[in-house]
Amino acid sequence: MTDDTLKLWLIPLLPLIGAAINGLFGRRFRNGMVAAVALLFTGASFAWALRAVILGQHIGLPYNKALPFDWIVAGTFNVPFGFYLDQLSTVMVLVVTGVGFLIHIYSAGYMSHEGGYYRFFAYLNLFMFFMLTLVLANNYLLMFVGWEGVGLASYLLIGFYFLKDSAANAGKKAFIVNRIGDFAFLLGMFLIIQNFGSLNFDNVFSAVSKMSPETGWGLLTAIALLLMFGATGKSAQIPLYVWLPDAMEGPTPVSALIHAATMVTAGIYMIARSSAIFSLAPHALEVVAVIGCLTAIFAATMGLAQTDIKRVLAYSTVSQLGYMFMACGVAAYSAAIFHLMTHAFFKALLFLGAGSVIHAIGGEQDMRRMGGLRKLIPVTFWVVTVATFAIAGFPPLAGFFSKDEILWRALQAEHGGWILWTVGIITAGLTSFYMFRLWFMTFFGELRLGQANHGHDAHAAASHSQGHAADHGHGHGGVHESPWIMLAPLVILAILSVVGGWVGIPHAMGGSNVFESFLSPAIHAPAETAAERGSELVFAGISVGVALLGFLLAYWLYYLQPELPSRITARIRGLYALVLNKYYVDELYGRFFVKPLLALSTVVLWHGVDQQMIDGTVNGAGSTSKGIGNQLRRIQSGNIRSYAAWVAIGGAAVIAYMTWAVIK
Amino acid sequence: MVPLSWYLILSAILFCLGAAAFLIKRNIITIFMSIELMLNGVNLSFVAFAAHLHKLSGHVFVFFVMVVAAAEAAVGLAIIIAVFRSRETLNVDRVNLLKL
Amino acid sequence: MNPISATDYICILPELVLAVFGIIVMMADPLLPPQASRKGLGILSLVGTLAAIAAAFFQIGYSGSTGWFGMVRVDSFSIFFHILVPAISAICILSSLEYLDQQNIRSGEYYALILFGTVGMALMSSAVELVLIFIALEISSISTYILAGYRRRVASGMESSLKYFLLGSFATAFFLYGVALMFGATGSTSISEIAKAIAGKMNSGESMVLVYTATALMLTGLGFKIASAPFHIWTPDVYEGAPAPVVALMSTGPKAAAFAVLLRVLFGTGTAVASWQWLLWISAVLSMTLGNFGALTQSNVKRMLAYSSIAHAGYLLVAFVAGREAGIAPAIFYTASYAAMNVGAFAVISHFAGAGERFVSLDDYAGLGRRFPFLAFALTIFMLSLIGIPLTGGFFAKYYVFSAAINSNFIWLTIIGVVNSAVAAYYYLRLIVVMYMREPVTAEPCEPASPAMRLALVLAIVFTIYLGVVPGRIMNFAQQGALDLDSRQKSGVIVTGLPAAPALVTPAR
Amino acid sequence: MVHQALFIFFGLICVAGAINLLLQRHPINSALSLVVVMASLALIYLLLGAEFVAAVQVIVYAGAIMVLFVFVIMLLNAGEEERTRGSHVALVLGGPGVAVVAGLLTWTIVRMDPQLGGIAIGPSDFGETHAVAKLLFHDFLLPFEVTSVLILIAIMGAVLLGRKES
Amino acid sequence: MSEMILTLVTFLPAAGAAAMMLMPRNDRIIRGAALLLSLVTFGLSLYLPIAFQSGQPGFQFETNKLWIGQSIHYHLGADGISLWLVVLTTFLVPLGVLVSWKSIHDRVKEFFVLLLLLESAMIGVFLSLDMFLFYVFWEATLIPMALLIGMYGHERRIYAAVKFFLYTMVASVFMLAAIIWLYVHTQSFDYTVIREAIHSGRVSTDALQWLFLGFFIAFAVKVPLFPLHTWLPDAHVEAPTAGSVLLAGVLLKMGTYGLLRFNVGLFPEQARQNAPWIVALAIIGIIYGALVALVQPNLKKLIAYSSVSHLGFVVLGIFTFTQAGTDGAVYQMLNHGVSTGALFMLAGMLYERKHTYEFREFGGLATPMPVYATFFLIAVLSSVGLPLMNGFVGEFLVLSGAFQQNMIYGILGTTGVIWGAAYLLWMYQKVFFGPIHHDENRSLQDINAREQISLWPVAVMALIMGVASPYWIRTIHPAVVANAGQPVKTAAITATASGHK
Repeated sequence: MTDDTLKLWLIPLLPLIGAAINGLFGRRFRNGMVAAVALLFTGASFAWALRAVILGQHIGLPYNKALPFDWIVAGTFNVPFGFYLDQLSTVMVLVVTGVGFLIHIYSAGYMSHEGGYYRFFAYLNLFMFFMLTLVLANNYLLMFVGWEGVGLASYLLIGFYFLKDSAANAGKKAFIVNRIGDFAFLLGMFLIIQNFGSLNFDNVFSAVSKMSPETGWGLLTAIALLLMFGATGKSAQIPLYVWLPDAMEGPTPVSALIHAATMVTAGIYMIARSSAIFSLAPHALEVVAVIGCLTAIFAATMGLAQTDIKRVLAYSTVSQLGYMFMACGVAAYSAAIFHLMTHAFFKALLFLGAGSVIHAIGGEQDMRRMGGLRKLIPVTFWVVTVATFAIAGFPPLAGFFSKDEILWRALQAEHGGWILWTVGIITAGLTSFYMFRLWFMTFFGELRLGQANHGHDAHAAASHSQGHAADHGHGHGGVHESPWIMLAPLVILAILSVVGGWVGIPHAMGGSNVFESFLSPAIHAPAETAAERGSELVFAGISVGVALLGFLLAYWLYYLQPELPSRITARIRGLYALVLNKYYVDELYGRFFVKPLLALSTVVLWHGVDQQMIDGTVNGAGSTSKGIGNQLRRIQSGNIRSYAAWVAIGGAAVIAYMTWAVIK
Repeated sequence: MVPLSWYLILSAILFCLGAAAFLIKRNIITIFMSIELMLNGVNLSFVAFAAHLHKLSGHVFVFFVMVVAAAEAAVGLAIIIAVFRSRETLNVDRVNLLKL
Repeated sequence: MNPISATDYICILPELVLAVFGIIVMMADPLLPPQASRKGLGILSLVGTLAAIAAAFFQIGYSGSTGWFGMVRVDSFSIFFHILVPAISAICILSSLEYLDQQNIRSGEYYALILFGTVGMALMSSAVELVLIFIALEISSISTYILAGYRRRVASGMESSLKYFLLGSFATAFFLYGVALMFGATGSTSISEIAKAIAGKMNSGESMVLVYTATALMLTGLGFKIASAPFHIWTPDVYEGAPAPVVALMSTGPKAAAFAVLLRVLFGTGTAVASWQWLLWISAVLSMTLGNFGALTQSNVKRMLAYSSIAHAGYLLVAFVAGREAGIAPAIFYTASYAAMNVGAFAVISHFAGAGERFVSLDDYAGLGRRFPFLAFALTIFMLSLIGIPLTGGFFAKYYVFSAAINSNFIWLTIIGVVNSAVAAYYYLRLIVVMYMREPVTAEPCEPASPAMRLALVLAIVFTIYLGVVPGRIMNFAQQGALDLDSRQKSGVIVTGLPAAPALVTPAR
Repeated sequence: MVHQALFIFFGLICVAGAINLLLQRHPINSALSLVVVMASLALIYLLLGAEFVAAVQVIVYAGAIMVLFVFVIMLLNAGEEERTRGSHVALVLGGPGVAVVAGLLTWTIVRMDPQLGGIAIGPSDFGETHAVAKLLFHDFLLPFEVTSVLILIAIMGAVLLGRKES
Repeated sequence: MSEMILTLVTFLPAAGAAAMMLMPRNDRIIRGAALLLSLVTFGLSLYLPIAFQSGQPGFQFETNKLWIGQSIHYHLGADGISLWLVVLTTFLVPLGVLVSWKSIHDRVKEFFVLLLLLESAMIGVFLSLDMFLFYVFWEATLIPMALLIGMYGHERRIYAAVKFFLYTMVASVFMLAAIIWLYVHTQSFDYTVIREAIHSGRVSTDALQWLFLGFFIAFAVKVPLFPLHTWLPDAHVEAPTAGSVLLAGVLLKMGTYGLLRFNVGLFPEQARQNAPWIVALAIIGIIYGALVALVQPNLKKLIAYSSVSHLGFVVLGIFTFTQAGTDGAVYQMLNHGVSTGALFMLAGMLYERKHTYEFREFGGLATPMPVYATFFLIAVLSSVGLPLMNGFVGEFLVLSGAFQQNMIYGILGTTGVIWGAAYLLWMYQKVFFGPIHHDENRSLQDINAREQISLWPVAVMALIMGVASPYWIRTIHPAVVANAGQPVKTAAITATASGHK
């Protein structure tokens, strides 16, 4: 074993140690101590990751090293604890540790009044461990460890307020829906094992690279589709996106870290990581593109009507993930990762900002009761403003570059590029609209806190306010700005949201797209077709225009004439209800999958098969035996003469048999 | 010359009549007597075979059978008396406390 | 010159010992005050049975000799039963000591009858002459008729005795008729003479009809004694009405002896196995099935065990079906193993029955595990052995029997047998369940077991476990007995070497 | 011929007595029929040259045992038999059972008839008491002695069972 | 030492039980003695993996003495399969003693005597190399277990005990018949001799199918395989905690062990011929058990049905005849023992406090019992098959083996992953999350030190076995390969471009 200079395994291990310390002893620690431990180990992890990245640039990437002992060995098949650092994981590991560290800092403040402080940080560190394992694994199975592990962490953190049924349900839903995706991921891995005998990225991709692109539906397409289906679970794409909005039951920093910045992007990462396979499976790519594109617009429309600030952000996340998926689908993996990174910045910022807002007004999440917060919490307002403009795609903020890159690449896609682009641009408009709707409703106008509920959506509002009343039980004298321990990460993220996109300024805009060229060694993508500068700029202009349109519409509806939306929604009540209720997808799933399944299990399998058929048969055999026994016992009439008759007939039979036997 | 089979058939008839009597009669004493009848049938066979085979042992057997029959009679009648004392009946059909 | 030598006396030494002790007990009885406990007499008879066992061991040195002009034969087969039968009686006497006082029975004849009955049973196994067998059979039967009616105050007790007596005599008549026909067909009543005659007839191709009719009649009579279907019906009634220790005796002792006779009649005379094999096949299946199914819903424990004894007769017959090479030794082993567990079981029952045998219902056993751990434990061991759980004698008994059947290719019989024993597990288990898993319903005062009873149970347990853990020696003994029994060896027909383990000679096919 | 005629005569009496035992409803009548059977059997024994057996038959069987029966009948004052319907099984199964046994036995015997031959009795000492005695006290000494146990049991049992309850 | 070690491990508990029978009825001493004995046994059994020559396929520590007659031997030996099952047994028994510490307060002596007898019998089952001896031990497990259920169980204990006993008893007589048949035709009870005889074709092929079925029924009931499983939920629900732990942890493994050792080991041909329908039953078991578990209103019943599902994986793995599948199956046996053992221990602790297993009585317990909830979570996750927990490794290997054998097997089996998460998380939620509905639940005591001590080992094992699986599989693999008789299908090693063509 040569020396392991980078010791990549330390990067995930450090947060794990933190999690273990807090998990085992945290109950006896004071809050400060808990936070210190968590921050120390996350920070150390970040530092070690930085060191690894910098050193890695020197010794050359990819850097692939396994621990001296394997994880699983069965005959010739083995899975090592192997860690892998290339450009792709560099980006991911920095985003994860960096954003993660910031969010840890934020959480130290945000959660300071919550019960289960140690638990929260233990979970959060555990999440870091798994997420880092995911991005650093050198094989699919170890990646799967992280994959499932972040699911676990997500489950625990969503269910952090476990006294609420809704939170517990949401956690469970997240885990199970993810498991459905994992099912496909596992099958994909089995296919890989069966055909390549290994799960190590090196082995698999080198084997794959010797294969030619599939024109039809072949092995690689199958693997790619299965992996993709796995990714739809983690990255909340159609049809498995349903868990993510519900996941907002978790504490806000969790939403920021897990359900916006990092975990949900694991699917994108996995597809990018498997680009060698996907690139040779064009049909699978098409499917990815279509799913991404549909999810993007579908989620965006759902975001339009939400009134819960975090839910708006959740649908926005789904939508943005759809973008990334779409990017993968057009083989623009670096664009996807680029957007992943910028999205991590601004979406984390949005969530944290939203958290700061919620924190400020005592746990209220319904935007209809907010308003006018601009002056009350100015720092929050400004950072959210940055993030909002970033996500809406205004240059020169981060979101503009990454989104534009995706749209541009979509347009160039081999099949249906125009359609993808069109949908993408509409989504961009919608995104701009609902984000500014959020922005206006929250920060402008009058503070409506304490106003009566609007008639509809009473349920959602009620459950949220109730829940958070409990969570934020510490009385708020009034609206107040969050402490600096929370604001500092916001500011850093705001800066990143501004400058984060500059690493990927396309050639068309005079940049050199450093990001893409940095990533290219780690990505198996067809070379970008050279396009004229002019048209790329034109399309970029269009997208900015659309974003502006969204802003103006929101300005009109939610700033100038705030009473107008309710009139409009009254006019199109059906459609509005449809959108508000998320197209009733949850209900459909419930009606057509969950309920029938439970009914089948209870009525048919448990009561029917188990109790009636099997036990019934067995018990029936038992009682039949007893019945036979009772009948047979009736021979025992108690009458001596009848007994003698039995002896006589028996004797007759014996004699008859033996006479017959001897004559025969 | 009487064919041996005549004796044997007579013996079989007596035996079976005894068995039939056991099945038909209701009085316990009569039933017991029918057993004696069966034994008598068997004895006839013994004696007939003894004569046929010229083996005296057949006669000895009859002697033993009679002893056994006597012993059985002593015990059997004592049992019958005891049963009569406890049940006040000699009808075998009424002695059916134990069943099933 | 005295034609009667010492060897002749040695041949009947255990019987002599038993008879002498029986007479002493009988004579001593009137000397005791009428209301006094007869425990002393019991202990005296116990000594008698032990002396008889010692005598049987003494006989080992004289194995192979015959006495009384070819009437009795001492060989491993007879010694086996000469040890087994007095041992059974000994344990029955031990468990009776307490029972008689409990039932307020003050008569020493009880013990004398047991001893005399034992004489008959012992003689049944060593007699090699049909008339002597018949007389011995009658001795054992008549003494058990009387013993069955020992609870004279109870109507069911007398009814049991009457039923046993009438039906027993009826069946004996069949047996006797068989003996007569056998005498006529072969000209002799000595087993070895009969075997020679039959072998001769077989060689000369003479008609065998009379021989087989005779065998059939004897089978009928013996079938009654061993309580195999369809001659089993008397069993539940008689066992229910008879005193429990007597049932312990008569479900094992006379049965073992009757099986010994059956072995002699079927294998000793050299009748063709094929002529009755399927008959016994049917009888075995019927016995197992009727016995087990009848027991399933019984709530009277004595009656349940009566049905179980029918089933066990069925298992035993399976060994007969397996035939000469394979079957004899397992059958002999089975009698011993069944005796150990059944005597024990009835001993426990006789203790729990209480004055007047009022507590013989399954429900009365509720919670006994808590109230009388030792007794419940003992009964559990016996039940497990009856089920056929490994490490008990019952298991090996069944195992040897079924091995024999498989060895002779009676696969279906084996399957029916094992399924039956699985069904049987249910009702035996019920007793265990009730004892350990239910809470006592009534707190009826029940005395703790007397030392004698404890000794009896310990002995029965020890035997049951001994047969279940190291059955090798007993099995060897049984195999030796099987060798001695087999007619063909004596008549020099075949037999090079019998299998070392049961049924084990057939070369791999 | 004479022998045959005598056999047929006594044989018929025998069977008639047995049937009468069956038909009579009073136990005393049945007992007397049994005595008739036994007596005529004794004569048939004589036909077979079994003098000792014939004598014992009359003395022990007809004389002693049957007297015991009659005595018990008197003692218990047994009246006419009731016609109870105790059991159908007894007739439904027992009837055919006995019939089959009888049929098979007869059939067997008839079939065996040619091999069996006949019994000619002559004025021999066959069956004479002296010979029987020799056999009884030599070859069959053990059974003879063993019967003493049997009788002991019988006596004891009779005493025991007949004894009044204490 | 290595001659005697197996005998010592096997009979030490039984000898201890015999000694305890004679001890006075002092509950504290009895408990202590039982714990000490079981710990000493565990300690002794640890000698096995330490001294085991791993990588050797054959049996080790063999001891072979004539027992009864000429052919019944006292033949014990351990290979890589049985080795770990023995250690699993000795590992779980002390925990069983610990969890019974307070919950058993009536007839304490009998309880621990039975427990130790059971331990001996279970160890014997895994170590016997003489078929007769195997059957003896096999049946010997039956009585202590039935008594444990029947004497110390809950309301319907009698029904459950009788059902358990009869199911197993009825099924195992077929095995006995098969064993006897084999003996009659091979003149031996020795596993290796019989195996040799069958493999060399000295036993007629027609008979082999029937023999296979005879063994199969006995083991299938024990596993239990659908549709022979219905005794299991009843037995589990009614059994006392230690009984459930050992029932799920070890007794069920006797079934899968038997399938592997005898059905596959003795009859490789028949095993392959019959594999399709057996696999079908296993898969039905996986899905069926999970679906039924999903709707159970009773904690223990749910865990019981989860066992049906999990053992389905094991059977599936065994009958895939692939390296990964069989290695995984054996490993999964151990995992299931640890994880389900833990679940039952946890369920028992809750029962001690609440005297019910019904979910409607629980809810929100994470607040009053955080430590308990954490342990429970670990057990649940181990059971769910979360990577880095033990359950995952076995499940993954089994499923990948199944997939290699037949894609449909793999796909259907893998759905179990979804169901598993669904019912276990549902269970966890019902117990620990949501508002507290019953006020008395607010004041429930969290687990005490003794209970923690009993849970730590399983929790730690669940993690270690999830991370360091090669340590176990290194010894399991050669044994599995040797046992399979025929070469098992290896994973495609060709990492070449033409791999799929």
